[in-house]
Amino acid sequence: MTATTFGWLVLLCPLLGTVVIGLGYSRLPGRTPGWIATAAIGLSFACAIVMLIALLHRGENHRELTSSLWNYASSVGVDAKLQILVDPLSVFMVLVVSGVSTLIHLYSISYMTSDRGYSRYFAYLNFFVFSMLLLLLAGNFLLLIVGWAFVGAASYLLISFWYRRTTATRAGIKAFVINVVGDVGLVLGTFFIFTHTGTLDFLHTFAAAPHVFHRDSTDLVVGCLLLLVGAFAKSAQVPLHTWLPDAMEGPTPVSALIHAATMVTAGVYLIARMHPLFELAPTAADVGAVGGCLTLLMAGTIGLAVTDIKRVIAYSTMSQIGYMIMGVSAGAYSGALFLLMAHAFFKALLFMAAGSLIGAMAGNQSLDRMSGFRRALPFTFGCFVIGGMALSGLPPFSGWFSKDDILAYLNHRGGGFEIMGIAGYIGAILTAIYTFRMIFRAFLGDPCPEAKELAEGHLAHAEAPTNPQTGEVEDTDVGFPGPEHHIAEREWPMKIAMGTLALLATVGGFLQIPGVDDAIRNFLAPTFAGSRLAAAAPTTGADWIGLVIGGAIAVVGVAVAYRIWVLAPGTATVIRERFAPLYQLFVNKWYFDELIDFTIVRPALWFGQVAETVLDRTLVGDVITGGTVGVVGAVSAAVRRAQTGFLRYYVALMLLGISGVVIYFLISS
Amino acid sequence: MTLSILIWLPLVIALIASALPPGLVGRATAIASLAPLGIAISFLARFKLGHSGLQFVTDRNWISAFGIHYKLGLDGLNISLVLLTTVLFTASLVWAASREWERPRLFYFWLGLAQSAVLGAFCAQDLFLFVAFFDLMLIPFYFLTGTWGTGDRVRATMKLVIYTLVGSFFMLVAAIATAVLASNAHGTNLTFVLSALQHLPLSHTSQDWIFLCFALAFMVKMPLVPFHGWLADAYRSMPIPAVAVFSGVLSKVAAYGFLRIVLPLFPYASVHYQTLVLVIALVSILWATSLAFTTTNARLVIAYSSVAQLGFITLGIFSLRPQGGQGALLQMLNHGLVTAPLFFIVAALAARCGGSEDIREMGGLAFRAPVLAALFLIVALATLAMPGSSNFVGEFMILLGVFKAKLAISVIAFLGVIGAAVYSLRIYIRTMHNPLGPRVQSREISWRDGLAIVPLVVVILVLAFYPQFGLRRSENSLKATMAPAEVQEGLSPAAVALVAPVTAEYCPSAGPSLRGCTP
Amino acid sequence: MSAVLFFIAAIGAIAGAIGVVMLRNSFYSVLSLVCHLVSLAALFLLLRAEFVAAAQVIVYAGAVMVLYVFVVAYVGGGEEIPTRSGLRLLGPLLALALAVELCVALLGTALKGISGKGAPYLPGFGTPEHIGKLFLTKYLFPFEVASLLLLVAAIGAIVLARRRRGLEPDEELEARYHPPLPSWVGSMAEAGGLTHFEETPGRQEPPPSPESPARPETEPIGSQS
Amino acid sequence: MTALLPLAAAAHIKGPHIDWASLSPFVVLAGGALLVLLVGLLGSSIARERVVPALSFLTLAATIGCDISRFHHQASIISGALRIDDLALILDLVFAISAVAAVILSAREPAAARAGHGEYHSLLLFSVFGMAVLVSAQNLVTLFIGIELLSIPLYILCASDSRRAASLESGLKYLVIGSVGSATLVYGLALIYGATGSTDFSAIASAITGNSVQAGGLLSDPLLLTGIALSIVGFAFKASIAPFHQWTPDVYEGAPTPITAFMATATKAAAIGVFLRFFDVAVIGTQETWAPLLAALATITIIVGNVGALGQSSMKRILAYSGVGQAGYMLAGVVIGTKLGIDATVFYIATYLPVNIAAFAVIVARQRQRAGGGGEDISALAGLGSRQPWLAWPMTIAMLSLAGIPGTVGFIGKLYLIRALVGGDYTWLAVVIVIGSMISLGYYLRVVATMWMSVPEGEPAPARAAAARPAIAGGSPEADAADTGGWPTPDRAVANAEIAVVAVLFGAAGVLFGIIPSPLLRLVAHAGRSITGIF
Amino acid sequence: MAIGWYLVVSALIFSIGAAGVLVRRSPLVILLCLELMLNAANLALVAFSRMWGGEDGQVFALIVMVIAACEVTVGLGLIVAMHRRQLPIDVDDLRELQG
Repeated sequence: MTATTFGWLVLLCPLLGTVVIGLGYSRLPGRTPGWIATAAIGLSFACAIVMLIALLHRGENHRELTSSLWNYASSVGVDAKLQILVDPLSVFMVLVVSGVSTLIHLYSISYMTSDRGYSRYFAYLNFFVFSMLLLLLAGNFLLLIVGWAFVGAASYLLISFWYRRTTATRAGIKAFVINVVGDVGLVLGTFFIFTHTGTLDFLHTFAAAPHVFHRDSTDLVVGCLLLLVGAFAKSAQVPLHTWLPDAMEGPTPVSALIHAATMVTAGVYLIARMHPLFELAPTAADVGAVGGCLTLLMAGTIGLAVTDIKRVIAYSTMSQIGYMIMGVSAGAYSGALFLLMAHAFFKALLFMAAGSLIGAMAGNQSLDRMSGFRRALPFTFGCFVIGGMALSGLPPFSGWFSKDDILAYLNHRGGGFEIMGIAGYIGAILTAIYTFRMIFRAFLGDPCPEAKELAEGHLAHAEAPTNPQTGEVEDTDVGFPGPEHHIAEREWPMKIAMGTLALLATVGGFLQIPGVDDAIRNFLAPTFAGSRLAAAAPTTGADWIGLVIGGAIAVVGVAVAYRIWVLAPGTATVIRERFAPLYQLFVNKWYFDELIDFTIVRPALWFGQVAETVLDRTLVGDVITGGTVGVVGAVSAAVRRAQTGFLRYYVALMLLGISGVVIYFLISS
Repeated sequence: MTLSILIWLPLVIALIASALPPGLVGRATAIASLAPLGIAISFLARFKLGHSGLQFVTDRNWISAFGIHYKLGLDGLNISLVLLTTVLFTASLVWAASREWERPRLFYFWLGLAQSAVLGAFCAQDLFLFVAFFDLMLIPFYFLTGTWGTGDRVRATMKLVIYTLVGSFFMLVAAIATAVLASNAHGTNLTFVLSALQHLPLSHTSQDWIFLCFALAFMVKMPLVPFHGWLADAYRSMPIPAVAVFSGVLSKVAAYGFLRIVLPLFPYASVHYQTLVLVIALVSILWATSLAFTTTNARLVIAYSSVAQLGFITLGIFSLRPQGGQGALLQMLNHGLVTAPLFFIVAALAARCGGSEDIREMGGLAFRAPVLAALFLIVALATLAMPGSSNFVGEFMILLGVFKAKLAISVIAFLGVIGAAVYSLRIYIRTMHNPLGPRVQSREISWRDGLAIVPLVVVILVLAFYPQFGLRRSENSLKATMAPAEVQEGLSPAAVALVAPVTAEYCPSAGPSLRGCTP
Repeated sequence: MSAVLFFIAAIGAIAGAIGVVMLRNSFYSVLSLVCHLVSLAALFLLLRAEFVAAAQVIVYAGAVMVLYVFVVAYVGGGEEIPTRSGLRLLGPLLALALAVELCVALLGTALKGISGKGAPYLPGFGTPEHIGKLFLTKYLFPFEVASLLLLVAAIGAIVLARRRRGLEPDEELEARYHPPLPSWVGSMAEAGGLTHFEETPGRQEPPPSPESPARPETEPIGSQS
Repeated sequence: MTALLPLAAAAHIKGPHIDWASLSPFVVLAGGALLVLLVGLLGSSIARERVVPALSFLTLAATIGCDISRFHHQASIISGALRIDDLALILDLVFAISAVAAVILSAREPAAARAGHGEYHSLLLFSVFGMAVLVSAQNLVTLFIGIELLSIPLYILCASDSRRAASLESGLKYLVIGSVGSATLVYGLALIYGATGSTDFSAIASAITGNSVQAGGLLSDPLLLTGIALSIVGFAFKASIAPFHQWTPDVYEGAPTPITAFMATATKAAAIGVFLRFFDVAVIGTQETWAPLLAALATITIIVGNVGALGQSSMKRILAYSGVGQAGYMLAGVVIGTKLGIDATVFYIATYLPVNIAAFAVIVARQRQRAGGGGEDISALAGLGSRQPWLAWPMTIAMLSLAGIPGTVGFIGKLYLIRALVGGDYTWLAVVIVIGSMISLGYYLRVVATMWMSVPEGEPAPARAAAARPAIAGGSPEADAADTGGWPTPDRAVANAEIAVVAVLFGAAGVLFGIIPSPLLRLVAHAGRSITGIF
Repeated sequence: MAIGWYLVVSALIFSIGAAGVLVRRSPLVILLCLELMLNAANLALVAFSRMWGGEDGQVFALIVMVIAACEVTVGLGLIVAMHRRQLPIDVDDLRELQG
């Protein structure tokens, strides 16, 4: 059994889980689907570990393995096989994804208990994990795109999981369509590369690229930019980010899994995977870095303004992924992937905690209505604080090690990248502020009614389930979600999942302490062996300087948040009024939705209507069809009108004909 | 087991079944239709890979005065389409058999004739035979729509037939002109056999106008914008089994015609008009896509999506690149497989909301019908060419071909890919999801409907794992069929070898003479 | 001499023809045609077609015209009201155009014979003997067929014009469905609206139904005749 | 005519040699016609109503037999008056078959009883005789007398249902316009005679091509060309070529339906046949001049005919206009002036025959069933598909064949025509044909739609029909049939058996030859060969 | 006189006959006008016969005469039949068949 065999097993487990749950949807009792799903992912994780071990047994230069089952589409020059690529990068990602997924599945077992679509939920969730793993293990562009789109579809399904909610379905279609835009970018980018390399296989492509492409050759740059479109769409980077906040319509564990820990990091993975191409096309890489940089700043500012707790975390996700994209585009591969892992831990944790909180709030997600849950939800509070500290980059949590690794790299690389480094530090302040804004507003202060109720020992449940976005009462007969909500304090699976993640978020950073272990960098080294940029890592000293600065900035940020929301609770209002235009800009998410609506959605709909009314009905229906019919009809009427029944008219026409015919012959004589 | 048996068996079955009592005809026909399906599979099993030529050839003189042969044969281009035809007809018959039809004997007779004609059109290796089958297959649909249709059926069916026959009649002239001019120019006997005609290239002027006639016929049949005037009415009116095969198979005959006839016989014109056809296809894609996301009739969404898909298929063919061609072939198979179940599903949806096909009146159907919802979801995702579906592989290769030929068109065509996502999900969400519609009664799919839909969905899923199925047999044939055009374009030196026997020398002009126009 | 005769005959023929067309009374038209035919016979004679001329006078001006006169008398062709339509103008115009075209064709030919007086006269040209010979040799078949044609015409005349008792119930039916109009129809009383004539079926349209019972009657009646 | 022969011998005039074998179809026809006429005079109703049709049938069958026996025996008989060749014989077959159908359809035709069975049938046979003469004619005189012998019986037959005013009206219209046509034709023939000095086709042809005195001078002589122009008009009128077609719808509608069927098929075939004879033999030399004109006429005809049929409600009128359009197609075959063109034209005529007869048979059947009138209306066909499939199918096949749908003989006919046109460098005319076919779909398919896709209007309210029935209409099965909306009671359906048989047989032929056209093709291939001097 | 003169006369008669068919309403007179047209043809035939010196034209003219007689007979028969049916003897009133 080689590493690749386990690679296939990694894929097979969640797929089987999907099929079993999908087919047995009506027969599996109680929580069984949840357990099956969790077990499937757990097995997958176990296989991933075995795969890791198997890979580590091989020499450093022999850690890129491929395996193919059959020809997927190979004909007339297209050479797509059903092929996986097992190398340190993919194994690393698989481990993170399957690991975090297992925990989130575990969490979901409880969290979704009372939901009517329990089986469906786990089928989707397993399918998502399968897709994500396929994306990660894909050995060629075609399978990558398949996985890429599958996660998009799974994401869509889970976002609109409560499909009776129009907000949910709208968010779902939005996410899906933007993801399709990303897919299209990816496909087109693939075309640009394929036409030169003539192969879809990753390893062959990377091997051929230096020979067929000049540095910064136009086609390659365009191709890489299009790949970036894919990456940006999936990772919710500006300007293709608008779907992510809306995606919070889905159940909270889904947000934790897909929109925090795994799927959204696919863009990072993609750039890391394609690094041989991006290094040949530095222009494209720079664009990626700038995009990530912009996103992290913009998302940070919005995170300051919005009040929906899940959306705050969502914007924070965007911002964190901005760091990763920036890092991975600039060449800080190990740093970015390290952040990716750490982010998966702490952001999943934050979402889970938020889920618990929302459960306590009976589905309400607004920060404005939450306060004082510190005593009512002690475990959740603890987890949230750990996650928040990790997110803010407070030492010694995982976020600190990882984020500041990237920033240190940027500062070290120079050549304009320092600016991004500085922007990163600004972002770090914002992160700390909005993170602790959440913590302070939700957990400190006077307990809100729900918190009081919980403190008295029972969980608040809304009388009628409502849509948290619109407040509409939902059909209880078919009510999605169920009337109940579940909190970590009462459900041991949730507790285990959150506890594990809290632990990982705390200690995950120790995997790569500069100058101490550097485990991740070393492990990934074979993948980035040929990379010029990876080799140009900063020294240990420079790393530590960066870490210190970053830690300090995080502390400052937390202090600012404490000043605003705890020490002087009115400050926020004052600031809001003083910078009203800016606040409006932030709270309206920089008007991106409106912009897209105005530039794309409306014209498309308008064109659709024009196509139907003006073009189709008028042009094709009336002018072409109707015109022909009209002309024929008119001639027909004329012929029939000539048929008067008057004998003498017939003779007259005949004579006219005779004259005509004779004239013709006379002329031709 | 010759191809003749395969082709005529459905008609024979229908005729025999009409001797049964009316109540049994449907079920008998449906069960018996497994026989053609089985025969088609047996051909598939016996098909030799790596052959670019015809297999299982039946060649007989039909009308010797004109050199018209009754020549049938399978190669990579049509084998999967033949299989598709039998599959879809069986599914449609199964679907139909669970329902009561007025005058059932006649109903199944027309369906049987339709199947025979479509199979004939796919297998025909003689230009005239193809034209004959091509026109013939319309007639059953004329009756099916007019007699068993809904709404303003007679008007719709007249529109359908007249529109399509307009194209077909031009094609008839063009086909005869092809044979006559070819034999005149080369001093050979008149022949309509495709393989023979391929060695008798026409002059450029002749190719130009003949190409346009053929293109018109095929584009009307597909249809492409702006030749789609018949589409909306016809699709709305046709009975479901008819519309399923019509959109699933008949439109493919047209696309297949491009590959089988136009590209090999008129390579010069194919290259000459490449951009024109590509633009028409592109406009179709965009136009149909935008219509599909504004129209509120569920059937029309599918209808317009078909137009867009056929636009893609045309794009692939007229990329004049093997990738595009292979993609187009695969996509024909895929589109047939998704569009038929979609129509069945629409029928099921309509049955659940008081007979209305308006998606504004639907919504929330998924609640008590998870299986129906799941089937619909799979099919909808396949329709939008979700990567991972075989449709995606088809679209991928099509766009790759176009990309190589005309980059800009390929890039714009991607808008259609995005649009497909919008309209497919729109119809899925508006029917299955969202709050419950006013007259909606959510019910699980009946096992009878399931009998027709589930096998098709299974095939879709299998193909998703193994799209190579649709590619491996066709590669050599497709290269051969594309080769003349590629040579014409001066593209591939390898292709020259494939068309070596064809003399590319100048032949005397024989365009449509204007003799007799002036005194 | 022949020129004078020609002009007289030609003017006679043309005048006769114009008379046929212009005279309102059909009876006068017939007479005018007779005049035309006789003039034409003269022209035939000038063209040395003796037999044709004779046949023209005997058969045409004699027999056929008598038939005409009988029919005119039977049908009672009185004054004809001139047409109101544009054909009154268009007809002559078209005819004029036709005449001009024909003249152009006849006179524009390169054939020398047209301007000549004809082929040299051979003895016996146009005599019954020559004509008869042709009829029995070269034109034997048309000659025989002409006899069939005359037979056909005779059958036709019988079929169309005969009255078979019982076979034409129409007139009785007609009478049943169109009873004689009341005496006041067309009177001043009617004009003054003094009578209620709605009850009387109009003469305009015979109802379609009387045709249906008429058909089966043919069989029994046919056997009686 | 045999009686005259001794007389000729007595005058020491050597009569022409007569090839009796070749003349046999004519002899049979003429003899049969006379016999029928005589038998018709007998008193017994059985003789008139049973024997006369049977004799007519036998005569036609014998004619067909004679025709077939003379195949491949080309002969020019009776001093070159007639030419019996394969072209003529094939056309004779068409006439005879059409007449057979007309005889069968006339079996219960009131017009036949009204005109007298003997007269009616003998006129029909004389008309066939005239047609045979016409397409065999080798000189102008024969040609003219043939065309008259064809026409005059038809004038009478059209008017024979003298009970109906429409029948008389149609007879008169046909007669007047026909006579104008004849006069024009004879004037044209006179001019041709004047220009060439001969009445024989072969002599005319050689005079034109310059073997004679006027070497080369005649080709563009106005006299000759005007003669040709006037003859074209005369023939065109017979073939209902626009703008000389206007009599067609009116006469077709007014005439008794079996006669309409006969006219629609046989007369058209004869007229097109004489086109072939005259233009491809006598004046082939001037093809450069007349072909474009005929092409233009064909175009006009195709458009006018097909367009005119669109808004009609009477089936007979629809078929009349359709016949105009079809005549245009046939004329297109004449235009080409090659052997292929002749073959194609003859083939088209042969394909046109069965389906048109089938269609008319169905109309006759409906007229019989709807004794109350309106049987020829298109609405009378509503619901036919479910009520009387044995009538609906032939009509469907006929319509599809006329429209040129594959699987029917009309499709092969179109194929042949287009093939000949393309081969003869008249591709644009082929396109016109195709455009005409497209327009024609508008009404052919409407007929089919009416039969299969609509419900008869009077369906739910038989009581109303009964109330409206006039008192005198009682007691006859016809009236009862009228009560039930014109749908047959069982015995009525049986009574129409012979019509249904005709419809089904001819409809089946329409499909059979559409699938296996080769025998028919081989047959017509001889037609073109019989005209020498062209390619 | 030159043959041409005869031909001109014949052309005039033909045209007059044609005009008569157009302007007259009585079928009887229309029949007369048809006679005129046929007679014009006869005149032309006889003139040509004279021109060429062969009797074919005269024979043709005789045949035409026969035909003219036949047409007249049938035409008159029709008129009589119409009169019997009490139909108007006026071609402008014969408009049941139209369209």
